Amino acid sequence: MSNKAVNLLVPVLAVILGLLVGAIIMLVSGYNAIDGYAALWEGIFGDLYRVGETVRQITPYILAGLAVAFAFRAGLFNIGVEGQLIVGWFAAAYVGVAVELPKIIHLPLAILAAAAAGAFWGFIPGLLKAKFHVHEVIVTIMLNYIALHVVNALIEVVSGGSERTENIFASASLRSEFLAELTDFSRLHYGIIVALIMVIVMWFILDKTTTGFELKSVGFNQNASQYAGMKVDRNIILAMVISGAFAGIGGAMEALGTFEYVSSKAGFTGIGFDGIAVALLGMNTPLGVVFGATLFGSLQYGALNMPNAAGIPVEIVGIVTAVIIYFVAASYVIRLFIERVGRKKEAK
Amino acid sequence: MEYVIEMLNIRKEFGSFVANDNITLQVKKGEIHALLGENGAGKSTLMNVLFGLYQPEGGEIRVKGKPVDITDPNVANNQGIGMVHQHFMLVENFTVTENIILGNELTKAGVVNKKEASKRVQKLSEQYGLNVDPNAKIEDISVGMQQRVEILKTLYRGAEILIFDEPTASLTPQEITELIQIMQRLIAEGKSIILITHKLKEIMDVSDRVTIIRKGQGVGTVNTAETNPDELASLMVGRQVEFRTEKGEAHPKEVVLSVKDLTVTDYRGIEKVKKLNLTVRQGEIVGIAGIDGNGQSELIEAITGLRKVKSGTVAINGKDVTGFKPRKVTEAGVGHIPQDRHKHGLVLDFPVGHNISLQTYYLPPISKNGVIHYDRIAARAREIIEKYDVRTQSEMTPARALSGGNQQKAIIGREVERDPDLLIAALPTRGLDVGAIEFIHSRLIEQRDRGKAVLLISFELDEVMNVSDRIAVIYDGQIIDEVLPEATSEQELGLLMAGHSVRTTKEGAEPHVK
Amino acid sequence: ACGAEEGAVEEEEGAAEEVVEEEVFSVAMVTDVGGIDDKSFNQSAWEGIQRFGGDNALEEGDGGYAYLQSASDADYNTNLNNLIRRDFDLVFGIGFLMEGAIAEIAQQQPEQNLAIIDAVVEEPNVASVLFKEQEGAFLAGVAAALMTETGKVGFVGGMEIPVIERFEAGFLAGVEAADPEVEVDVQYTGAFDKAELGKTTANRMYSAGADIIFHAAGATGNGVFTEAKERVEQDPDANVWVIGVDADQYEEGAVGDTNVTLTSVLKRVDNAVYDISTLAMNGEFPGGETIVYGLEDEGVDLADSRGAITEDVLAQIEEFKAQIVSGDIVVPETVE
Amino acid sequence: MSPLEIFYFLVSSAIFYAAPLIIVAIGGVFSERSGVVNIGLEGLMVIGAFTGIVFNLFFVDALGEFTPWVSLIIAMITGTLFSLLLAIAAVSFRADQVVTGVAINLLAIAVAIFLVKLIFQKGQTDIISVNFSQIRISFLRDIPIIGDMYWTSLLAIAIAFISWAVIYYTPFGLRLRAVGEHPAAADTMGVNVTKMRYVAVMISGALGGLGGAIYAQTISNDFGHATITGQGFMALAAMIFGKWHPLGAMGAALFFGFAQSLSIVGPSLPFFSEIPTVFLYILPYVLTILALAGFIGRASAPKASGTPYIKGNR
Ligand SMILES: Nc1ncnc2c1ncn2[C@@H]1O[C@H](COP(=O)(O)OP(=O)(O)OP(=O)(O)O)[C@@H](O)[C@H]1O
Ligand SMILES: Nc1ncnc2c1ncn2[C@@H]1O[C@H](COP(=O)(O)OP(=O)(O)OP(=O)(O)O)[C@@H](O)[C@H]1O
Ligand SMILES: [Mg+2]
Ligand SMILES: [Mg+2]
Repeated sequence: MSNKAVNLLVPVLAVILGLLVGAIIMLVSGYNAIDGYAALWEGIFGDLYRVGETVRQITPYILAGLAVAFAFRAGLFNIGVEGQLIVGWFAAAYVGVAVELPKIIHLPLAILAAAAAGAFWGFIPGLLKAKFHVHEVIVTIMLNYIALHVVNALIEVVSGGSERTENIFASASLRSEFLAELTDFSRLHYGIIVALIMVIVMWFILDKTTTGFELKSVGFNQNASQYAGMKVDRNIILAMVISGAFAGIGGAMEALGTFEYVSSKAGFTGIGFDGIAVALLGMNTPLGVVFGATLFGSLQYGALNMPNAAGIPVEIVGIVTAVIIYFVAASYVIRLFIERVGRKKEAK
Repeated sequence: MEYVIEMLNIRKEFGSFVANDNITLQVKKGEIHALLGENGAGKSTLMNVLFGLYQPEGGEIRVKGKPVDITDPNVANNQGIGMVHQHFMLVENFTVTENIILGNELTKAGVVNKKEASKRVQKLSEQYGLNVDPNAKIEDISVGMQQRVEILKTLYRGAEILIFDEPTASLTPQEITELIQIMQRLIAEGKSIILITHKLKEIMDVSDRVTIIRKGQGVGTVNTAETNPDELASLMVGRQVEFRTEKGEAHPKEVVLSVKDLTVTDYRGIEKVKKLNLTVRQGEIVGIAGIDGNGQSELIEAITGLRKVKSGTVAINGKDVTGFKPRKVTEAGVGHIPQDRHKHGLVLDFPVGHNISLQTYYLPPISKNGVIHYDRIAARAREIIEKYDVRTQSEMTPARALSGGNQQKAIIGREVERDPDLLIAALPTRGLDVGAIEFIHSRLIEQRDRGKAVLLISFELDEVMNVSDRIAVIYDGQIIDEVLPEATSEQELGLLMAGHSVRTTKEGAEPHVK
Repeated sequence: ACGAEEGAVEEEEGAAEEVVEEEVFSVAMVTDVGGIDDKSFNQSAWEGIQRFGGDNALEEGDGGYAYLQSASDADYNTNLNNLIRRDFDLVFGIGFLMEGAIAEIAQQQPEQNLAIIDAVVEEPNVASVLFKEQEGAFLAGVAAALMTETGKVGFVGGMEIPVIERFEAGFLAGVEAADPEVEVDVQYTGAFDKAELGKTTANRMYSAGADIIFHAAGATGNGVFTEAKERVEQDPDANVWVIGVDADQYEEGAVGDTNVTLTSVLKRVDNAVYDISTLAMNGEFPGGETIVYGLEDEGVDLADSRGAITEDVLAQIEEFKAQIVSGDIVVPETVE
Repeated sequence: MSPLEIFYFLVSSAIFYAAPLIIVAIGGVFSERSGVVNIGLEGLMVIGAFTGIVFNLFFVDALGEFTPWVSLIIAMITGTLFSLLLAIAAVSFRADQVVTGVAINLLAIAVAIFLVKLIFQKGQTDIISVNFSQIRISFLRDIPIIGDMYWTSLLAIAIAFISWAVIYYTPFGLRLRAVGEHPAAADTMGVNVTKMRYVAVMISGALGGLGGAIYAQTISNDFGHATITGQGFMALAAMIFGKWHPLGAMGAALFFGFAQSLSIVGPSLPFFSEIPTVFLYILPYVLTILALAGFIGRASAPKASGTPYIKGNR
C-alpha cells in the first residue's frame, strides 16, 4: 500500500475505533448506541441551522489548531494558545466597541488588534525562551492565568463596572445576514473564511517562504541551523509571535462573530487546549488542522444534541474524541496492522 | 575448541534490505581479528547481532563451540561478550563509575554502594593501565577517556571477547597508540578481540587475521601476515584500486584568511585560543595539526562567527569580519564542513535536498523576495547528489537515513559547490572508509588547485601530512610552529603536537614559510 | 413480561401525544455550564420548573417541561434555539451570561416568549428577572453583626461582577445597620471554581479574628465551608460560622453532629421561574418588562437557621425585614 | 495579624496548597526521568480525585475514620491503571507522547464526569463527610507551622525525600535516569528499557492519582467538572521549574503555594491593600515567570524524554 494511502487510512481507522469504543461504553452503561450516534449525527448535520452552527464551532478550532501546529513545527510547545486567544478576543471586542468606522477599515482593524494582542502574548514566552532559556511550557501556562485575570479586569474598566462589554458596532462584525438566512438563523459568520485564509497563510509561510524553511530547520536542529547562519533566537521569537497571532485571531472569531462582545470569564474557554488536540490530529500541517478542527468541532457541537435526543451524557463524545486522538498518537500500531493485512493480501 | 566465536551464515534483513547476507566470521582465542568493509557494508550490523541487539533472520552463533541464542545484551554479557560501540553508549551526566556499574549495581542495604564500586573501577583501571578517573563525569572527560570507560564497562562484566567498533575513528594519534597498547595487554590476559576499523595501517599493525565483507556479503578471511594494504583494499571494494591521493605542487597567492592575535574563551570564560596568528592563502591547504582540545574548535567557531571573539581580529580577503554573524561570514566567502556532522552539519530530519541548500535557501535562484522554490532546491540537490556520488534513494530521503560517508559527501558537495574563497574542513573524513576518504581529499585538493584557500583541521597525522601544503601546529591555544609536510617526519610532528621541544624543532624546520 | 412493558411504554407515549394535542402550556430552560445540580441558581430554576410542571400535570419532555445544559458560553445560543425549535412556549435563559444570546434570539424570533434571569434584555418578547440580592445579604449582615462574638465578620466574593457586588453591598449595609462597631473583612478571590483559594482566604479571615464568613463565591465557597468544618473538627468549641448563598447550604456545613452553617441567603429563582411561567400560561406574559424580586415577593430570603441564630436575633432580623419590605430601609446595590 | 502570624500563615498555607502539587509533580519526575513526557498529569489527577471521592462516599459507613486513607490507596490503584494507557501508547506503540498525554487528559475528565452522571444522576457527587484534617497529635499541635500541617502535607514531603533517595541512590534510580538519558546505553547494559518505562509511568499514575485524591479530600470535598481545573498543569510547571528533581519539584510547588498565599494575605497588608485586586490575582504567576527568568534559568529535560526507544535506531 502506498504511504499516502496509509497516511489517510490511519485517521479513518482511528475514528472508527473511537466510535466503536464509544458504542461499547454506551451499551455497557445501558444506553442505546444507535440512538446515541443518530442523535450525534442529527446534532451535526440535522438541519441547515445545525450545519451552520457546526461550521461556526469549527472556526475558532481551526485557528487554535494552527497556532499550536505552527509552534510545534518550530519545535515549540505552545500551551498558551488559550491565553493568547483570550487576549485576542478582548482586543477585537475592544476595537469593536470603542470606535465606529467604515466596515472596510473597522473589521480588519479589529482582527489585526486581536492578532497583535495574541502575538504579544506569544512574544513574551518566545523572548524568555530565546534569551533566558526559560521553558516555554511553564511560561505559557502562567500566561494563561494572567490573561484570564487581566482581561476580566480590563472588561470591568472598559465597560464601566459591568461584566461584559457592549455589543460591537456592526461595522466590526463578521456576522452576515446572508449566511444567517442561508442557515436558518445560525450564528455562522464570515470567520470561517478568515480561518481558511489563515490556513493558507500558514501553509504559505511554512512551505513557500524562506522564513518557513528557517522555522522548520530551527524546529528540528537548533545547532545545525545556527551553523547554517540562521538566527535561532529570532526564529524562536518569531514562531511564538506568529503562533500567538493565529490564536489571537481565533479570539477575534468569538469577539466579532459568535458573541459580538466579550464578557468576564469564570474559567478558560477550553478552545486553546482543544487546539492542541486539533493540531495533533492534523499532524501539525495546515490542511490537517482543517480536518482535525472539523472532526473535533463537529463532535463537540453535535454532542450537545445527545442528552437532548437520546438522554446520553455529552461526555460520551469527549470519550470518543479522546480515544480517536489516542489512536492517532499510537498510529504505529495501526500502521503495523495495515501492513500485516496488506501483506496477507499480497501473499494470497 | 579452536574458535571462541563462530558466526555461521548470519543473515540480517531490514525490511527488504539485506544488511548481512550469509556472513561467516570465526574468531580464534587470543587473537585480534579485524573486520573490514566499506561504509554500510554491514560490519556494525553483524556485531550488533553478536551482541544481541539485533535478532538475525538466519544462521548460527557459537560461543566456545556451543550454539547459543543471543536474544539480548544480557545473554551476550553472560557469554563473556562485551562491545565498545561505534557511537559511545555512555550516559553523559553520569560519572564513570555509574556508567560502568549500570545494570549490575553493587548495593549496600538497597543503596548503590558508589564508594566500593569506584574502588573496584579504580583497581580494574589500574590493572589494565587504563588511567580512568572513576568519579569524573562523562561530559567532562576526553573522548579517549570515554573510550577507555567503554572498555572498562566490558571488563567489569568479565568479558572474554571484546568487540571494538571503529574505536580509533575519533581518537588522537596518541590515544590510538595507547589504545593499541591496551588491546595488546588484553590479548596478553587471554582475551580475544574483534576490531572494526577503516584504517588499513592499524589492521596491518595489530591484527592477526582479517575478515572482509562487501555489500553485506562475506568475502573471506586472510592472515594479516600474508597480505598487504593494497590487497585488502581491493578485496574490500571488489576491484583493483589505487588509494593514494594525487597532488601537484601548490601555488599560493593572496592571503585569504588572516587571523591576528585572536583570543577566544569557552563558555566557562577560560581562554582556549590565546593571541593566535594564522594566515591561509589562495591556492594552498593549511593543515592544523594538534591534539583534540587545544583550541581547534574554538578557533573555527571564532572564525565562522559562531563564538564571540575576546580580542584580536579575523579578516577574509582583507575585510575585517571579526564579530560578524555566521551568515555574514559565510557571505564573505567562507565554507565550513563542521566537525560534528550530526549535530552541526545536518538537520537530520530534513530531506537530503533541503540540507544541501542549508546555506543558500534564501538566495536567488532558490528564493526571491522571501519566497522559496522547493523545485529548485530539488533540482540543485539532484545535481550535487550526482556529482558527489551521494548514495541516497532520492533527494527527499531524510538525511538521517544516509550512511555517514554519504552524509559527509552531501555536506562537502554543499560547501564546495558554493565555491567559497576559504573552505574550512574540520575532521572531514572521520569514520569514513578509504574510498570515501580519497574522494574527499581529492575534492579538497581540487579546490586548492582552483585557487581557493583551504583550512584543514585533523587529529590524524596521515591526513595532515598527505593533504596539507603547510602545517600549523596548535598547542594550548597557540600556533606553536609551522612546518612543511615534506620537510617533517611524523615523529617530529607528533612531538610538536604534544607541545615538546618547540625551539629545537623550530630550528630544524627552518625554511618553511615562503 | 417484556412485551407487556413495551406495550405500556407505547401507551404512555400515545398519552403524551394526546396531551400535546390538547395544547397545554410548555416551558423549558437553558442552564449555564453549572448544570441543574449546581446547588445554585440553575438548580433552583429547574426546581421551579419541575414544580410548575408538577402542579400543571406536565410531562418532562417535548410539550411539557425540559432543560438543556451548556458546555460552554458558545452553546447558549444553540441550546435556546434548540428548545424553540422543539416548540416550547416559554424558554428561560438562566444567568447573566445568557444576556447576549437571549437578546439576539429575541430579535430573530419576535413571536417567541423568552425570559432571562439576572439580566435585563429590552425586547418586547423577553421578560427580565432580577433579584434584590442586596436585601437578602442585608439580613445576612444583620445576623452576622448580631451573632459575632469577636466583632469581626468576613465576606468572600468570587469574581468582581455586579451580582456579587450586590451581595457585598447588602451585607455591608446590614452589618452597619445592626452594629456599626463590627468590622467586615472583604476579599474577592477572582474565581468561582478554586476551592483552595476559598479555603485559604477563610483560613486567613478566621485566623485574623473573624468568626462568621458570608461567601458568594460558588465552588470557591466550598473551600470556606471546608475550612470552617475543619476548625470545628479540630476544636469542637471553635466558634466559626459560614453563611451560604443562593440555596440553603445547610448540608455543606454538616460536620459530625454539628453544623457550621449559620444560615444562607436564598435566591428564590424557583419562585420567579414558577411565577413567570404561570403568568405566561395564563396569557399574561410580562414581555418587555423587568421584574425585580426582593424580600417582599419572596424572591430573596434567609434560610432556616435551624436554631443557630438565637431567637432574639431572629426577631431583630424580622424587624429589619419588615422595614425593608415597607420601604423604610432601602438597601444599596453598590458599595459606596 | 501580627507579622509573625502572617509568616506562619504564609508558610502553613503554602505547604497546604503545595501538597498535592508536590506529589503529582514528582509523579511527573518519575515519568520524564524515564524518558516519557507526561502531559497527562492533569488527567491522572482527575481520575484520582474522582475515585477518591466516590470510594469515600460509598465506603464511609464501613470504614469510618480510615476512609480517606483507603480512598488514597484506591485512587493510586486507579491512577496506575489509567496511566497504563499512556505507558502502552508511549512505550509499546511508539506513540507521540505529547499527543497521548492530551488524549489522557480529555479521556479522564470525560470518563469521570460520565461515570458521575451514571452513578449519581447529576453532574457532581455529594460531599464527603470524612476527610483529611490537620495533625492532631497533641505534642505536635502546639508547634507553630507543624501544628497547622495536614497529614497529607507530611506525606507529600515524605514522598519528596523518598523519591529523591530512590532516584539518586538506588539501582532502580540509576537505571531510571539512564533510560531517560540514553536508553540505548542502558539497553546494552542489560537494563530493560521497556520495563523501566512502564514502571516509571505507572509510578506517575499512582502519584498522580494520589495527588488528585488528596486534593479532593482536603480541599473540594466533592467531585465535579470544576474540581481539577489546571492543577495538573501547575504540577507540570512545578516539575520543570524544579528541574526534574524531586526536591526541586517540591521547592517549586512550595514557591507556587507561597506566591498564592501571598496573594491572599495581600489585602490585609498595608502596602498591598491599595493596589487593584487583579495584580494580586496574577501575582503568583508573575512571580513564577520572574523567578524563572531571573535566577533559575535554563532547565534541561532528560535527553531522551519524548522519544520512543526503538532498538538499533540512531
Ligand atoms: N536499523 C536499520 N534499519 C534499516 N537499515 C539498516 C539499519 N541498520 C543498518 N541498516 C542498513 O544496513 C547496512 C549496513 O549497515 P552497518 O551499520 O552494518 O554498516 P557498517 O559496515 O557498520 O558501516 P560503517 O563503516 O559506516 O560503520 C547499511 O547500509 C544500512 O542501509
Ligand atoms: N533507522 C534507520 N533507518 C534506516 N537506516 C538506518 C537507520 N539506522 C541506521 N541506519 C543505517 O545504518 C548505516 C550505518 O550506520 P552507522 O551507525 O554505522 O553509521 P556510519 O555510516 O558509520 O556513520 P557515522 O559513523 O558517521 O554515524 C547507515 O547506512 C544508515 O542508513
Ligand atoms: Mg558501523
Ligand atoms: Mg561509521
